[in-house]
This record gives sequence, structure tokens and C-alpha cells, in this order.
Amino acid sequence: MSHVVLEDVTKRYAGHVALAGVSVSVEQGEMLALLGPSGCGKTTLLRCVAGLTAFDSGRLTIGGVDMTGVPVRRRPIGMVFQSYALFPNLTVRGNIGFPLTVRRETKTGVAERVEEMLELVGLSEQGDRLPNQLSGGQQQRVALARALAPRPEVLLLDEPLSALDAQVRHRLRDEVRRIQHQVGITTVFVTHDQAEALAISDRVAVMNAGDIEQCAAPSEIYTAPSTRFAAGFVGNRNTLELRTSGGRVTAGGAFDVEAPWERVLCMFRPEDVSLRREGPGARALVDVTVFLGATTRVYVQAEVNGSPATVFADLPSRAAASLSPGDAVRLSVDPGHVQVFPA
Amino acid sequence: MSHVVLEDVTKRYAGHVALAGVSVSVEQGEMLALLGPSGCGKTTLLRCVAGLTAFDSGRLTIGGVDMTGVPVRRRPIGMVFQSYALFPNLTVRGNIGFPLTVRRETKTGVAERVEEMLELVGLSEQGDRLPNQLSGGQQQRVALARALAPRPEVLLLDEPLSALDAQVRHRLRDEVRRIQHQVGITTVFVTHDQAEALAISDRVAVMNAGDIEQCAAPSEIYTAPSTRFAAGFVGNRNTLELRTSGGRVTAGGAFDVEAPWERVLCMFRPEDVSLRREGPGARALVDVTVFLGATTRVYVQAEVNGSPATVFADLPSRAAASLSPGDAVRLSVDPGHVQVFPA
Amino acid sequence: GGSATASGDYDWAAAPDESKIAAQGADLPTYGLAPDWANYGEVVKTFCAKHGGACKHADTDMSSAEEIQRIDAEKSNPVGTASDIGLMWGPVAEAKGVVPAYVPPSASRLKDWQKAKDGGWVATFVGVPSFVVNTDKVTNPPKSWADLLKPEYKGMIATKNPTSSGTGQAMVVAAAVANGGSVDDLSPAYDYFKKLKDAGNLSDVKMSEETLEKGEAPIQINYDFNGLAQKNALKAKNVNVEVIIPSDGSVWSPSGLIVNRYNTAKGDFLKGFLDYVLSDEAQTLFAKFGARPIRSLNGDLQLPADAKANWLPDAAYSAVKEIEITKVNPERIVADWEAKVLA
Amino acid sequence: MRRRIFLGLLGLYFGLPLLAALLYSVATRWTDTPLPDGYTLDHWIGVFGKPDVTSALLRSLLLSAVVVVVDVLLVVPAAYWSVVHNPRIGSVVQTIAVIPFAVPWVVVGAGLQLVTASFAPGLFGTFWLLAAATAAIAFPFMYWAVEGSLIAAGAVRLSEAAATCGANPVQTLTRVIFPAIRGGVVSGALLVVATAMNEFALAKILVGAKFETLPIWSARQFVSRTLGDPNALAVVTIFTFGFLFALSALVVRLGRGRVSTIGRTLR
Amino acid sequence: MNWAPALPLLAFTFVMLVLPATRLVNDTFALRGGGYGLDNILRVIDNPVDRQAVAGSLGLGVVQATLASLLGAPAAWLITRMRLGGRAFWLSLMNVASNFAGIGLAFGFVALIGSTGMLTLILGGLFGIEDPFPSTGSFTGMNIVYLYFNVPMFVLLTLPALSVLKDDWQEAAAVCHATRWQFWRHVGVPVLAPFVIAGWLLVFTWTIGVYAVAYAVAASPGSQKLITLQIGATLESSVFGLERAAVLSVLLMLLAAGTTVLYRLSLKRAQRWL
Ligand SMILES: Nc1ncnc2c1ncn2[C@@H]1O[C@H](COP(=O)(O)OP(=O)(O)OP(=O)(O)O)[C@@H](O)[C@H]1O
Ligand SMILES: Nc1ncnc2c1ncn2[C@@H]1O[C@H](COP(=O)(O)OP(=O)(O)OP(=O)(O)O)[C@@H](O)[C@H]1O
Ligand SMILES: [Mg+2]
Ligand SMILES: [Mg+2]
Repeated sequence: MSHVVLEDVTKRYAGHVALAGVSVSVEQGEMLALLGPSGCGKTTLLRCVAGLTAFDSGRLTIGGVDMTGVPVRRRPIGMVFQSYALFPNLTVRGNIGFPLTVRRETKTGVAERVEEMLELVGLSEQGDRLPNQLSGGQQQRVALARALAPRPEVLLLDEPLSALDAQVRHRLRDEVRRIQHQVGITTVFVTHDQAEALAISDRVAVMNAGDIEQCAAPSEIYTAPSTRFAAGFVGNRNTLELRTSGGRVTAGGAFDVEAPWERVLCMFRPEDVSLRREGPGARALVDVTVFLGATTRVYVQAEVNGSPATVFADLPSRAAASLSPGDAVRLSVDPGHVQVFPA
Repeated sequence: MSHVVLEDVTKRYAGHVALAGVSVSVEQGEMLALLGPSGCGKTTLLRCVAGLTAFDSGRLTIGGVDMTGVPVRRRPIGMVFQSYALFPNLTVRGNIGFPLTVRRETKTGVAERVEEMLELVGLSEQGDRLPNQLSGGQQQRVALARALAPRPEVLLLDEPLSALDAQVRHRLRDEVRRIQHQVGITTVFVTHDQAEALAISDRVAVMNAGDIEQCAAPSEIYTAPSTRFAAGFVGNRNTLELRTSGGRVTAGGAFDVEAPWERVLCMFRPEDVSLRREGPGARALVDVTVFLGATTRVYVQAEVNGSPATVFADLPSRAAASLSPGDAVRLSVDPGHVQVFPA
Repeated sequence: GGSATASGDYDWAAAPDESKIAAQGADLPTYGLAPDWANYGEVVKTFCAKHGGACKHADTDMSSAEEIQRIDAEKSNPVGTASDIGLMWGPVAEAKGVVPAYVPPSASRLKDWQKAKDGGWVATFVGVPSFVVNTDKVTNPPKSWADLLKPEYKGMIATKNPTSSGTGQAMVVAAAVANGGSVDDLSPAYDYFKKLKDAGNLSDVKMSEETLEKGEAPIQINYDFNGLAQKNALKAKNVNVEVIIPSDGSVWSPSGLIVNRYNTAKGDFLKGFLDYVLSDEAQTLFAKFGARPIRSLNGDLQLPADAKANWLPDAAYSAVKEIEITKVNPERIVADWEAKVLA
Repeated sequence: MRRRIFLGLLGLYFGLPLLAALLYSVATRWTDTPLPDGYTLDHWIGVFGKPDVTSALLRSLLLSAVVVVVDVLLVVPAAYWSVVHNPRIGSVVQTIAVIPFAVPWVVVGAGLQLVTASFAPGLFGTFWLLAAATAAIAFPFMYWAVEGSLIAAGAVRLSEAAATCGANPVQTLTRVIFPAIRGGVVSGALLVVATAMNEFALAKILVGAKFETLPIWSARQFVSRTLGDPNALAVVTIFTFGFLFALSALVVRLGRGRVSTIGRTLR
Repeated sequence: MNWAPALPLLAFTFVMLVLPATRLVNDTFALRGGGYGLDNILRVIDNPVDRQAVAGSLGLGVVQATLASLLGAPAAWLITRMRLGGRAFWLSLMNVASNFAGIGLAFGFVALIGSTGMLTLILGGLFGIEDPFPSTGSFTGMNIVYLYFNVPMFVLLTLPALSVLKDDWQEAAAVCHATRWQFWRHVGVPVLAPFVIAGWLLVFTWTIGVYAVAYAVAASPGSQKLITLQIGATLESSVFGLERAAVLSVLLMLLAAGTTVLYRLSLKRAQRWL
């Protein structure tokens, strides 16, 4: 049986629908990422699970127990807030020990567990500092340790990394993942950063306008989005709006795929585009190249079915080095990597 | 002659050195990225150019004119602050027009230029909103338009994108670049995000502890860092500390390069690592794979010269799909892509 | 008055139980009966000592109206004991029902208008509204009400405010009589003060010993006995003060004593005290302070010479008239003063 | 430079009346000369040697302490609940807070005199009524300070975090919220103390001599019908100002100037 | 919704503040002879002294609020830019002075600028200036005294609001080639205006309600009439009815309610861009 189950949960704010009947379940020990644009209802969903927000209809069970009427403090959850919400007057140890002391655990029991958690998040040295003496990344780890200290069954993380800068974010992302693996705790992780969602989770639930559009493993979400929204939201994609003929769409020779509608959107990833000097494919002229490090993004102006279109391709930087603005190239995309949606 | 020239500029704060004799020049129409970790002095340098901070010694010329004693408001510069610093009581039009009205330009002259700038940044629709009615990305564009409106010779941008979330940041990064190209203005862009620096600029100046360590084109910075700091700061790199023998270092068969020191740090990029089932290279076991979208990061445990080491490789996701934890692989790196520094 | 409900079973009409007086006086809160006012400190002390007790006399300064109101307000939890009033407030207190139906034996020595019809208050001593002048500051002190109108006293004359002060109200009556009016016709006083005000001679400084001392308000219209006390006090500080009885007339304005009908717990003390203030001993103590005892005014008391040591020579009082001040309605003065002088 | 002059003049304006009072408190005789004729510490020694002054001071301090405790106990839970759970409480309280701000306290006292006479006559004239009335007129200062610091401390987030940690509302309030807003409570308390130490109208109307506070004592010197002691009044004035100033400086410094002692805010 | 934790405070303030206030409203309309009517109000309107008092209080409120804003706004601005030491000093001073509205204050000013005050005598002695200061009981004199607590009051009220003015706006204006004056004209003043107006309104209300100082400096027949003094006089002189005090108190409450509404509106305006 799934560990956390939401069935048809709805929530309205003054007429505005924040959750439009969401159903999703999280397996024991799994990390589920909730991914979606700002305002799509991610936080609301997480807060409903925590009990911080009451939903209007639907059902929530954790470990098979219906959570209706169970107050926040009696739910088997730990939570990390986007702003961390560390208690400013308590030291790192005090913060981590807080959920234990309010449960009236013994002093030595608390102290032991706190040391264990400090070890886990690598802050043994900083135990006696106050939160405002810590960097953002360290604060984030304290918040995580505090959430984990009372051994909750479920861990809820609301954009825990978004306040950090890129480098720290990457490091901590891997660390959160490591800790989650190590503890083996069922986790829901809210983010609007698709790279983060893909990197960290066992499954990703793509949310849009209060509903979950697709819930699947990261690679599936990335390679086989089931809706146009998911396709556009996860990863960078070229989008061409094209007219079909005879149930197929040919993009000036770039690709040729089936398309059961009259007008379609063809979406494909920049790393699936190949640019060659010679050979088959649509004619295109190199416009700008943007060096991204390992890859270089090459913008080309192509003529697709008689109208001009801008397409970008991500090539290994070494391969892109030979291209300069104005070069004529042939553009092609493996038809297996083109997603087609009705326009 | 270079457009903006700093010669041996130093700045101390209460004994703390913020700029330790920086010399750098920016060419006419060029975009220079100042890249470095927090606290390295990027903002200080930019503020010295703007005149908001007075430096202790050294010289600054803009367009050949010594700026000593020239007050901020008489310098031929435009600036975008990290926080945008839009005037909250003025509409978008009011903000963009502000630098023009304070110069007592004619009403119609101001209005025309404002419309032009709105067009440029794509906010023609939002002209009458107040700043707090705009999204972060829109605010950023207003700040840019305001800086450009009076046609300054030099544009200074202090981490203009860092407050935005990843997706918006990527989009605006390209937009800033487009506008800079279009206007052809000499630009200094401060960032601590290396991907941003590489993507946006003509040249990158890597700063560390108040000094510039390397100033070169993005691809050079990326592929041929001249210092250990630059190597570690730009892009992800594997770092192995190894002992040499006979002026060479062999990493258990992974690579074999010259090394004129006794102990060395070998640094190489994850995309330069190849993992094969068979063939030459160091023996390694696959540990974890992290799906990043187009690529998948594969962590392997290798044995290098008798001691265990963790190495990560970025493989195209399709290639990585065949690897699972526990698989035995051979790890190798093209010696041309290994940077060696004394340990 | 004397309804059984409000004052319990206490029999006010009965003679006091002398044995209880010492105990009841042990704690003695008074309103407007300050120890330094007309020698009341001595009077109380002597009375208590006579009955073998030591009183702890603590006073709150109040106007007559406030005293009456206060006694009424706290009737179910009575605190106040005895209060000094301007005699025109006697009938008011009686009407309000805050004084007991007890006429002390000694009251037989008073004229009818000098005591309550049904009991509860008696006149105690008389004062004459007169001019208290700092002669260091005013070398040519005014001799009459008419003098006060002279331009040389511009801004020098401070008075109490008749809208709230008994002294101020007595001053109005005195000025009325001096200017041809009577207790039934106070209008000459209003005309007079209107002139005084319009001439700019009234100071807007508060009347007090301190403003007298510093010469802030070098002419003050106060009771003769207060002036004499101030004269003595300031002599110690080397400041010269003269008390001048206006040559064109003034009045003998009696003060009275009321006791709190509701404070039955101290009933015996209060009855005894009401009787005592008219005794030779108490009347002599008033005289020593400089106030004329009421019985002395009535020609019913021979005072030893030393008791009169502080007095001005009798000749000074030749123009002072005796009036039935209880005919004056103090609330009427307030209204008329506002309407005819201040407006 | 211009700001130096401005601040200097302002400082002069605030300092000179105090200086005059200070000189008066150490003057032997001071009539119409610019400076006193002589100086003495007799007034200071004399004033604090007087039992009525020392006991008035103690009474004022006791009153302040009781009022602070009452206000803290009443205001903190209400403000907390308003900020975290029910903003409508805030609107009601803010509306009530207008009364002591606008209505002179002497009128509040008179109204209370009338009300207690009808409803609770036994209470009139008691210390507890005075304490309650003073607490009532001073409560807005505490409320504004506490509400401000609750918002600044992010009380909503902190409460939610405490709830997910398993804390009940009382634990949340005592262990998380209260320590986080201590600065605000202290600055509110400071204003409440300053009010209670200076308040005179209520004390006069409601208790008077039965509980003579320092302001009542001062008033007795200043407006007494007969002999006041201006030098003693000067001593008490300077003492009260100095005492509150020291208290205030301590609070501001402890808060490193961030927890300003601002009770009323324009938010 | 849940009101429980606020009930003690609400009950307490209801009994201690709302009930007395209600009682005053009642007394405004209750007639001495029984029944209700407007007689009390009409009597106050007819009384020239009460009219003077209303005019005096309103005038004092306007002058004080204006002066306190003019002096307090720059003072508050300078205080925000001070280092800890200076700020602690000034904040403490403002703090104590804002509450120093009592007898001690009146005393200090009389000793300073009374007709034999220290400063008066110094000015008279050194420069031969006669009567350099108005009497503290006059309208002008009262204004001098009232500023002592109103300037600090305004400073304390607006200090938190000043933090909305971000430093980088000034810098942004500078890089937009604006002079300091242009910054204040186009940005600084418009942004702060709602807060200054709100502070003005609060000081206005506060000034009209002050009693203790007025009582100490202006209780003689010649001095300025004020609403609070009229109320005080009624309480001191009337045994049978406090109708006039009630009417004037209700007037004060109405004034306060009015300014509170304006104050809220003014702050709402600020919310538009914050
Ligand atoms: N307390 C509230 N009152 C009214 N509307 C609310 C409230 N909380 C959330 N909403 C609305 O509900 C919708 C969903 O909000 P939610 O906070 O769940 O979004 P989110 O996906 O977490 O967005 P973000 O990425 O910006 O945090 C939004 O439109 C939001 O405006
Ligand atoms: N006004 C100041 N007073 C004292 N020290 C300062 C001041 N401004 C900057 N510094 C110090 O100078 C150094 C450089 O600061 P600077 O703001 O230039 O860093 P930065 O590279 O922009 O960092 P970040 O990426 O965090 O913005 C830092 O150590 C900083 O603490
Ligand atoms: Mg959210
Ligand atoms: Mg910076």
C-alpha cells in the first residue's frame, strides 16, 4: 500500500481554485518531486499534507490512517520550509533538539539524537552557533536535521534550495538526496526548477493550474512528456507550429513524423538536433553561438515549409567550435525524439 | 584605445582589502563578465567604476577621460542594481523616463525615447504599471531600459539576474545579451554564476580575493584555466591529488600526463571522462547515477594508484542508460583535457 | 441627609464614642486638607494627641467640587474622611447628600449661615482675598483693585481660575463687593475682570509660590493667610513679599470643614473632629498660621497676642466686609465667568 | 555640516529645559539672576531622605511593574493570535487602541469613576483599579511593539514550523514566539513603564493620597494651594528623566539599535 | 474564527476603555432632568469659551503636527543614518521625551524661558532683549513646550517607515544623473509623504488629547483655552453633572475616529507601491 495517498483533494481560495482535485500517491521510501510553475498549487498541496492548510474536499491518508481532523503536531511528518523558519533564539543544537524536547524525551536521549543528526548533516562543529551565524546552506541543513530528528514517517520539503545560489544549490541537492537515501524516508520535494526535480527524485509529478499533469520517473518525464505543458516545462525544447499533409508533417527535411491533426506543434530538444555541413536535412544558416561550457548552444535560422524559423541546437563545445555565424548547415532531428501535439 | 580602463585600483575597508590592485580594460562595445565567489570584490569594482565607491589608489579612465573627481551623475554610465532599485512611486514609463527628465529633456523627446525603450525590452503593454505590479523578470527589464534610456557609453550590471528563478534567468540572460548586441554598448556584467558568465560575455574576468586571476574569452577560461582557482571555479571538475614519478603522473591507467612537481592536483571535466565496458583505463565501479536531462551524471568508485577515489562523469543520458549501480567499467580521460597544478 | 441604606446602621446623630477616636484616626486620608494648609497638620496632630492617638494624615489635593464628587463616587468603599471647602460649597455638599446629619455642640457658637442646616459642615476660619506681591520685582505695589488696572502691571497679575478653584471664586466675590456689588449681584466683578483682562494685565502664568519667588507672576491674588505664609517662607530665601489688603474693599471669605457621611467606620473620629475645629485650641492654631478663626471674626474668641503675631495690623482690614457667602452659587460663578469674562 | 547644526540646535532644545531643572535642583537661591547664587546637594539628599518621596518612588515602581506584567500577559497572546491565526482581532484591538490615544486620560479616569460607581463600587479607590486603568491606557504601546516584532520575526512561519515539530500552542508561544519577540516586548515594556511612571490624572482620580505615586507627589509640589517645594520637584523631575533615559539607553543598546524602542509604528 | 487567546485583552479593554467611553456618549445625550436630547451639545455650542477651546485645540493640533513633521522628519532621517552610539543616544532621548508630557516638563520650561527663566535672563543680560519668549500659557508659548514631546513622538512614529526608503534608490538616482535634490523631489518625498501625513495625523490627535502639560502651563484665567482644559475644569468644578465634559470628550473621540480613518487611507496609499 502506498505511504501517502491523496484522493481528489480540492482547495479553493475565495473563488480561486488552488487544487482542482489532485490524486497522487507516494510509495514508502520514495522521493517524489512536485514540479510546476509559480502559483500552480505546489505549496498548497504540501501544506494540505502537513495539515497547515485545510482542504475543502477529498481524502488524505498517511500510512493508511485518515488524517482528517488530525492536528499538525500529531501528524507523522517533518517539514522544511523555503525560508527554513529556524528558531532565531535557539542554537543549532536547540533547533534540532526542539521537536524532541517538546515531546518530553529525556535529556540524554535528546542530546544523543542531536549529535547523530549533526553528524548526518555535517555540522558537528557548528552545533552551538545561532542560526544567524550560519550561511544559507548551513541553515538549510539545520532545517533538514530538525525535520528528521523526531524520525517522522514522511518528510516534506518546500523549495528548500531556492533561496541559495547556484553553486551551493547543486551541492546541497546531492546532499539532500544522499541523506534521504541513507534515512530511507518517504519524501515529497517541492520545486519549480526542473533540473532539480529531475536530479533529485524517484518520480516527478508535473503540476499545472492546481492539477497533476504527469507523474512518472524523471527520464520518462524528460523523454516522453505526456502533455504539451509537461513537454514545454521540463527541459528546453524547440517548438515549431506546422501544418500537416496526409497525416504526416515534414519539417523541410529536418524530420518526418506522423501527425493525426491538421495543425501541430512539434517539440524537440536542442541536444537532439544535429547540424552537419553536408547531407540530408533542412537548410539553415548559423546565427549566434552561445558558449555554455561543455556544450555550446547554436541558434540557426532555418526555412521550414516555406516560412523562417529559429531553432537552437546544443552541441558539444568541441563540435560547435567549427561553426561560425553565417555558415550554411543542414539541420535534422531524429524523428523518434520529436513530440507532436495538436496546435 | 580601450573604452574603460582600470589601472592598479585598490580599495580597503577598515583594514580589509576589497580590491588589491586591479588592472583591467574593456573594449568598445564589448561585454565583460566579472566572475567570482561572494565577497571577492566584484560589486566593489563595479561601484568604483560608477563612482558610488571611491577607491584608494589607482586610476580609472572612461573613453580616455580620467574619472577622478567626476561625480556619479556626470559619468557616462548606466547601471542596473542587483535589487533593480526601481522607484516604487513611478510607473514603468516614469522609471524609464527618469534619467531623461532630470536632464530637462523635452516632454516629447522623453516620451519618444521611453516608447523606444519599452519596445526594446518588450514591455510596451506594461508601461503604466507600478514596479510592484511586475514580475521579477519584468522589473529587471525595466531596470535595464532605465539604464539604457539616456544612451550611456558604458553599462554596468551588478548580478542583475541573481534574484530570478532558473527559467526566467536563462531567458533573460539571452535577452540581455541580445539587447547589448543590438545597442552595441560597452558592458560590465557582474555575476557569481559561471554558466551565466560564459554564456553572456565576450570575455570573462575571473576574480578572487580582490584581484583578477584570468581574463580571457569564455572558451579559453573553460578549457584552459590559467590558475587552480579558475579551474576549480569555472565549471564542474574532478580533482585528484596524486603523486608523480619520473615527472609524470599516471592515474591507474585513466590518463598519463607530464607533471613537473612531486605532488599534483589533476583536474578534469566530467564531460571529458569516458566510461567503457572494456578496453584501456582505470578499473571502476558505478556508484550512483543522477539524471540531469540531456546528460546523466555517473558517479564511479575507481582505484587510482592504490587508493580509492570518487570520479563523476557526465554522459549523454542515452549512453548512460545502459549503466547501473555496481557495473564494472573502465575509466579514461584524454590527457589533453587534464589540467595539472602543484598540490 | 442620612438614609439608612447608604450609611448603614451607624447613628450619626448620637454623640461620638470618645474611646474610639484614637484608633479610628490612626490612618487618616483627607481630601483638600493638606497639612500645610491653614495649619491643619497641627490641628489634626493636636486632636489625635488629645485622644491618646497618633494620626497618619495623608492628603490628596482637590478642589471643593472634586471633594464632594469623590466622596459620592466612593460611597460604597469610602476612603476620604474630612475635607476643607470654600464655604459656598457647604450647601452644595448638603444637597448632594455626602455629609452626615450631625451638628457638633460647638456649632452653637456660629451664626446660622456659617453652619449646615441639618449638619455635616461648619465654617472654620476666614481669609481675605488680597494682593501678594513680590516687592523685589514690583517696587510700587498696587494698593487697590483699581490700581491693578494700571498699565504698569501689564502681564504681572496671576490669579486662580474661578472655574475650578475656591480661592478664585472668593476673589470674584471680593472684587464684586469692592466694585459696588454684593453676594446677590456679582456682575461688577465680571465687568472688572473683563477690563483687567482686556488691559492685558492678567498673566497667563500659573499662580504658585514658585512663580512668585522668581517673579514670573509678581502679583498674585490669594488669601491673606497664604500670602503671609509665603512671605515667611520666601524671607528665608531672601525674597521680599508684601501682602496687601485692597483699600477699596474685600470680603471675609470663610473656609469650612465637611466630613464624609459614608465613612461610618471613622464616624466617631469625624464627629469629634467636626466639634474640635471650633474649640479654642484649634481656632488658636488657625490663627497662628495667619488665618482668622471664624469665632474670632464673630467676636466670640479672645486670642493671645502671640497667636496674632503673624497677622497684618487690624487697620489694614478696615475696608473688608462681612458677607453671607453661602448665598453664592459656585456653579453659577463658573458659568458667568466663562460667559462674561473669558468670552 | 548642516546636519550637525540641525542636530545641535535640536539637542540644545531638548537639553536646556533639563539643564534649567538640573540647576534648580542644586541651587541655593535662584531668583532673577541668569545662574543660581550658589550650589548645594542638600535638595538631592533631602528629597531622597524624605520618607514620602522614597515611598512614592517605590509605589511608582511597583505600579509600573504590575502594569507591565498585566500588559504582557494580556497583549502577547492576543497579538500572537491576531498575527498568526485571526487578523480580525487586530482590527478590533487597533480600534480600541484609539481611545487612550485620543481621549485624555483624565476623561478615561472620570468615565471609570462613573462606571465603577454603577458596576463595581467596591473597586473604586483600590490599587488594583489604578493598576488596571494604567494598564488599559498603556496597552496600545505594548500592542504596537509586540505586533510589530511578531511580524518582523515571521511569527506565522515560526508557528507553523513549531507545529510540524510537534509543539502544542502553549509550547509554541513560550519556547519559540516569546523568545523571538523579546526585543519587542522589552521595548513595549519600556514605553509602558514610562507611561506608568509619568501618569498622573488616573492616579489622582482613582486613588489619590491612598497610593501617592511620584507624579502625584510632584503635582502636590506644583499645584498645592500653599507651599510647594520647587527644588524638590526639580530633583524628582531630573531623577525620573534620568532613570527612564538610562533604562531606555540600556534597552536600545542591548538591541544593538535594531530593536529600536519604538512602540508605535506606522504599519 | 478563533478569538479565545484575545478574549482576556478584549474583555479587559472593553471594561476599562470602551465602557467608560460608552458612558460618556450616554452622558452626552442624557439630560439632567431625565430623558435624552441634544441640549447638552447645544449648550456647549452656545458657550463662547467652549468654542474658543475647540478652536484653540484644533489650532494647536495643526501647528504642532506641522512643526513636528517639519522638524521630526529630517531628525528621524538623520537618526536612521547614525552609528549605534549616536542612534542609541537619540532614540533614548526621543523615547523619554515623547513621554515627558507632564508637570516636570512645564517646570523645566518655566525655569528656562519664564519671565525670570535662565535663558530669558541670559538673553536679557547679554543682548538686552526684553521679553524674548512668550509666556508658556499663551498659544505661542504652549507651542514651544508641546514640541518637546511632539517632535520625539513624530520621530518615533515615522522611524520604522523611513526604512522603506532604500539606500540603493539614492544610488540609482545618482547613476540616472539626478542631483540629490531631484531624488528627493521625484522619489524620496513622494514615497515618504503618506507616512509623514499619517504621522501628522497622529500627532494632531495626540496633541489635542494631551492634558497634563496643559494643566501645568495653562490653568490661569488668562491662558490659552483648550478642550482638555475645559474638560478638566468641568471635572473640578461641577458636582451635579459632567455633561459638558462628556460632550467635549465625545468630540475628541470623533476627531480621533476621523483622523484614524484618514490615517488608514493614507497608509493604504503607501501600500500601493510597497
Ligand atoms: N492564503 C491564500 N489566500 C488566497 N490565495 C492563496 C493563498 N495561498 C495560496 N493562494 C493561491 O493559490 C494558488 C496556489 O498557491 P501555492 O502557494 O500553492 O503556489 P505554488 O505552486 O507553491 O507557487 P510558488 O512556486 O510561487 O511557491 C496561487 O494562485 C495563490 O495565489
Ligand atoms: N561598505 C563596506 N564596508 C566594509 N566592508 C565592505 C563594504 N562593502 C564591501 N565590503 C567588503 O569588501 C569585500 C568585497 O565586497 P563586494 O561587495 O565587492 O563583494 P562581491 O564580490 O560583490 O560579493 P557578492 O557576490 O556577495 O555580492 C567583502 O569582503 C565585503 O565584506
Ligand atoms: Mg510555493
Ligand atoms: Mg556583490
